[in-house]
Amino acid sequence: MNYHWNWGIFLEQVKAGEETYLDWLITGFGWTLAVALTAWVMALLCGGIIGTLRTAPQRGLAFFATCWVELFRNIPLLVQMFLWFFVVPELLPRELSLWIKQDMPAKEFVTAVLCLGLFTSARVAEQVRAGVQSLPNGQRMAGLAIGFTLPQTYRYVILPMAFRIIIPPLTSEFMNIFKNSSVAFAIGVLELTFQARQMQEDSEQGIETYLAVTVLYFICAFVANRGMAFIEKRSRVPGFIATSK
Amino acid sequence: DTLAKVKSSGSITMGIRESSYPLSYLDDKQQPIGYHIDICNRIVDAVKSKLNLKTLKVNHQAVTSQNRIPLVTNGTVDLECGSTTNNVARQNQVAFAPTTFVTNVRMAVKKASGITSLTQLGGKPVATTTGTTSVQLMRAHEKGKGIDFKEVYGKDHADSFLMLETDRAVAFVMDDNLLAGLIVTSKNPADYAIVGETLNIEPIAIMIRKEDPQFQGLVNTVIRDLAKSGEIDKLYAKWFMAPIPPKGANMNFPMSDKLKELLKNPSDAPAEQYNRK
Amino acid sequence: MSFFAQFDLSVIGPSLPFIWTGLLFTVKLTVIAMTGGIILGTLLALARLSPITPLAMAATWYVNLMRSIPLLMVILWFFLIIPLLTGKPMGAENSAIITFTLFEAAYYSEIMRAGIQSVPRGQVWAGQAIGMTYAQTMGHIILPQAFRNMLPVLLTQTIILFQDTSLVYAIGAKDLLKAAEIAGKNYNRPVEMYVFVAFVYFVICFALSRLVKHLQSRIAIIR
Amino acid sequence: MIEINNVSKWYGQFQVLTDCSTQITKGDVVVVCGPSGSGKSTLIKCVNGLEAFQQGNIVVNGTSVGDPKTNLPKLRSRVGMVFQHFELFPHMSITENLVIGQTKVLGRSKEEAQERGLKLLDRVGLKSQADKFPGQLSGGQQQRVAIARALAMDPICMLFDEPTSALDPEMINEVLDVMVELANEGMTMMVVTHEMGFARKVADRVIFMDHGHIVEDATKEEFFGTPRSERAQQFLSKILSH
Amino acid sequence: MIEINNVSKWYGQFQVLTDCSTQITKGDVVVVCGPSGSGKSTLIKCVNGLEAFQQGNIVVNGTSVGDPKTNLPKLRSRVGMVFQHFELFPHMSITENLVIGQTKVLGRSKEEAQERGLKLLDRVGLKSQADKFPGQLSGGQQQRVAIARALAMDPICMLFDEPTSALDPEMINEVLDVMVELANEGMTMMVVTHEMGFARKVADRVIFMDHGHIVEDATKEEFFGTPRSERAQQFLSKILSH
Ligand SMILES: Nc1ncnc2c1ncn2[C@@H]1O[C@H](COP(=O)(O)OP(=O)(O)OP(=O)(O)O)[C@@H](O)[C@H]1O
Ligand SMILES: Nc1ncnc2c1ncn2[C@@H]1O[C@H](COP(=O)(O)OP(=O)(O)OP(=O)(O)O)[C@@H](O)[C@H]1O
Ligand SMILES: [Mg+2]
Ligand SMILES: [Mg+2]
Repeated sequence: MNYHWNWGIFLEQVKAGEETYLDWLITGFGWTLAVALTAWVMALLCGGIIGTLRTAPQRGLAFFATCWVELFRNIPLLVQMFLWFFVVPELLPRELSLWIKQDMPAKEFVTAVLCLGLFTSARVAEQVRAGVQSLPNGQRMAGLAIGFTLPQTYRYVILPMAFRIIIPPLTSEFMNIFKNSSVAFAIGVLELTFQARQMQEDSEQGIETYLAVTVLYFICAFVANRGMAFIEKRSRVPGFIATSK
Repeated sequence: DTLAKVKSSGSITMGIRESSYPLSYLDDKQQPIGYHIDICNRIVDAVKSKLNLKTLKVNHQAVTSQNRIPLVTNGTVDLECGSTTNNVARQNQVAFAPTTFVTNVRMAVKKASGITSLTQLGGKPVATTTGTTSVQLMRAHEKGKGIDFKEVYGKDHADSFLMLETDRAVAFVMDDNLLAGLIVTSKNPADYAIVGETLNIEPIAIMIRKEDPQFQGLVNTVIRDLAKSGEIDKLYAKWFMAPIPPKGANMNFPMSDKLKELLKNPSDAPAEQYNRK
Repeated sequence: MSFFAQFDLSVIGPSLPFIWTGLLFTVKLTVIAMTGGIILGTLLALARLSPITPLAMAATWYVNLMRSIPLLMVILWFFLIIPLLTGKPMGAENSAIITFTLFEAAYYSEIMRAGIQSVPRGQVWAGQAIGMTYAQTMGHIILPQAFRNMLPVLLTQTIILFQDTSLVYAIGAKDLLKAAEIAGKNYNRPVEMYVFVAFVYFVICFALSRLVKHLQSRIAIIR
Repeated sequence: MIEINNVSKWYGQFQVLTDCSTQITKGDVVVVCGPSGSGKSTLIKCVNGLEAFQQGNIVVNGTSVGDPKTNLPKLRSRVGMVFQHFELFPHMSITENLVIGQTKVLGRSKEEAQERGLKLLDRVGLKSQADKFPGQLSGGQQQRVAIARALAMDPICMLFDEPTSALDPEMINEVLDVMVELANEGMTMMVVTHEMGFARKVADRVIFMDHGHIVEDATKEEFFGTPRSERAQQFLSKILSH
Repeated sequence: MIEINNVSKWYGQFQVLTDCSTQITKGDVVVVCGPSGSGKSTLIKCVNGLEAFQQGNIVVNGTSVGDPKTNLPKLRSRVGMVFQHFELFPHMSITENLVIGQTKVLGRSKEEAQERGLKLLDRVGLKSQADKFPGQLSGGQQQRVAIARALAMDPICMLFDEPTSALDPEMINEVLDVMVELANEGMTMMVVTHEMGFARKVADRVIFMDHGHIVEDATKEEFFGTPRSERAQQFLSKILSH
């Protein structure tokens, strides 16, 4: 219809500054990668531990892990982001709270990573648990029977297989974390969605902006997918046929 | 064109903002109300009589600052009654009714901080809302040159104000009418003040599709008549100088000289013309 | 601390009707998108598993594409671009319903595909061996089992869908979160509203996830 | 009744069946044995078209299985098949398992199908279990239900693919007993099994397969007396010792 | 070597083991048999503490298994165990499977462990498979590796839980042969199995279990000669016919 197309917009200068819109998008892409990847590392670590604890024989630990999962997966990410940013610091002692709010380096980034990491950790934990439980009980028995302690059994026998089994769902989660990182704009991280809003506001070329951003997100998800496929291939156990035929 | 479309469909779609206090927002019953909504209703009435329609169905489509322009261009929204700044870039995509409100970009601070000017903000966190260009305006202002602002972004005005409230920022740079609205509804209105240099003057106007002379003409006439008859002053007083829903707060925001002057001779000149140095 | 001393819950009361309609829309959107998504997703899964290569390829592409783009972008695209192409504007709510159905179908299809594959191959043979056609075998033997095997996962995905509906704020449809946010803004009480809405989401999602657990033990096929 | 003529089959590059030929006349009981992976299951599944084959032809009761024009579902409904892992439909009760094929495929009324199902259930000694679900029965019981399900379709012949090899040793006999009875009643049967006791008791012929070839196809007496191939001798010795 | 005194065990309300007692002296080979679900696996898992029991006590080589102060991992490292489904670690090569317990539990050096592992692999006839992964071996081969893995820990006794019941008939013997050899060398063994041929060949005693009770505990001659309980007679007849 009567939309005014302008594909050259990316190379134009922003209204009040030296840089071009392309520079904005590149900065945004950088922050998106930083948030997503850092949060992913955190999610894997926490999720691995919490998921393992959910299968632990100690009731107390398992209960703690269950609470963790239920808390972080039952509230929308956007709302959690807000709670971490605005509500949690107010619960802390005044000095610490002020430090976090004013002087902590990269405070939006840290909050976003913390929030996204914990949110994703709950999902990763569920998958780790499913992976552990999908292994025949005999594997645990066999580990214990040759004299491993329970932690050793997890370390050498159960987790290496569990993680291999859950690579496909982990792949989805890894792709998701790039997409979910877009919520970080809500607390002012200068990531891709943030820059897109900024650019569309500044340039009034919304469709070009969103198209570019969509393509960038697609690239993230695609690369994440290929990367995980590579890992899956590398870690494939010869002769082992996954549960599904 | 719009009038033909309205005639054939028997309905017109108004774009509304849900929290552009007090220009366009929702009351407790989710009905859009506000200064611009009232003006738009007049326009709708005029459309109705012009087209000789007995009934005209009015749809309300909530819009955001991201989607309002695409929604107007793609035909979803016929009449955007929000709080859109009229500027040159936007005029590439859409057309504007004559300016009905003028806002000044200034900053809100906590009185206790003692801040009164841009020059005191060096090294301090300054809140602004994502998608707005306040920071660029600060940098561009002569007093802002060379000062190192640490900008922090809220995703909307309520969030940005919350940053000021929770001491994440010492100042919040925004349209003064919005600041005034946020302050009167805050928990301790007396704690805050709007201070400092005017960074930009922005004409706010109702938005319509481009290259639609008939509809544009009708809209222009309605607003000119409102201005001439002085009715627009009554509308202004109703929303800016008296208690308004939902909480009955009074903005106490007198009409600026700029707007008074402008209403004498309504025009759709973009922001750039007001801020020429 | 003064922050919470001033916690002003009185704003929640007058906003409740508002939030309630938001919740209703969220639920409506979730239910429609779930139903449509599962039906369409099952068809997609069958297409992906079918021996007709072009059909399988098309389904695979669709699923992978949908899963690679942030939902937020898909919502915007459907809302902004489609009217631009067709020339016919679409309301925010209809647009949300269509988008979510088409988007979630990609996710549900992956679940149903896993479900179909989780049924032992022998079940297909057994169905065919008593003379059932392909359609009969699918309809009476495989899909009922796949569906039951995957019911917990389907419901978990629905909980995610329920939370994801909050993204319709981007096109101005009023769901639970958006309604609470508007109320919060009009009263300038965002913190109270966010805490309240977090609580509402938690209660609903937690209750649903308990239900999933319960169903899992009730409906599971005895093997 | 069943004619298998020069059947060959490949999975991609890998040849599973090479030029297999044999014939089973009405009323015959033929036991197929051979080492794991030799193609026994594949061959038997070719007979009712559950697996496609690339060369040769199979004719069951005058109908060519490989012919694209053949109505395979119809053919299969007349050929009973029993699987190693029973493959009862776990989401249906025992009765429903017996009824569904009769109503959906043969078009019998529900009452008729139920009556016939219960009769067969009684015959395999499981009348009391009619309302249970497969998962609630022992392996031996499930397999007997599976046989009843196949019989409910009034098959003209029966195929068995290692019907006892997933069973606890104690339960093998309850299934073999049903099969022996069936054989004695004159049912045409093709049975893949390692139970040589069963073969000795009721088989008319024994087929020995290895690497996709039919290596030996002999009467029971010949086979257990003087198997010709070395591979078959070796196999028998392994199976029968201990 | 192994003393089981009045052991009882419950899963919730359900009693799996009732007052089980027996003793195995050094060098003895004891075969445990009985119908499915009778508690054989549970009993043998109690011996090295893989299952906890609520009453009675078990003493292995002077150490009480049920005592909370007992270092169970240490005890288990001296008791070899072989499972029905092999339970090799699928993500490790055969060599790694043999090495990991020796290095991580016994603290041997990698070279020493590898040498010992290869020696045992040779002994079970699989030296050439050292670098493959479990999934690439046949069932019989996997089970032989599992035996080698247990032996690598220099166990003082070995527990077997139906080591041949998941195997193709052809492969049963290759595993039993290894076990017979082990028995002949004087290893103390407790073996749950239905292979009566094996029992006849090497068992010193046979224990028959039913419904969680030890119904029969007799020398091989007594057991096969005149089993006292009716249940055991019935069981034997079922297993041995056909
Ligand atoms: N879908 C398939 N794709 C590729 N190869 C297959 C497939 N199904 C079976 N095979 C291979 O075909 C060969 C014959 O398989 P088949 O199941 O007929 O053997 P079998 O004689 O029944 O053995 P068993 O006693 O183990 O059941 C085997 O080597 C097997 O690995
Ligand atoms: N984790 C468990 N929870 C509840 N009941 C169990 C559990 N494990 C086993 N049982 C029950 O305990 C009983 C004995 O089981 P066990 O595995 O020891 O039998 P078994 O003699 O080894 O049988 P099989 O020959 O089938 O291996 C069975 O009835 C079984 O159902
Ligand atoms: Mg087979
Ligand atoms: Mg057992």
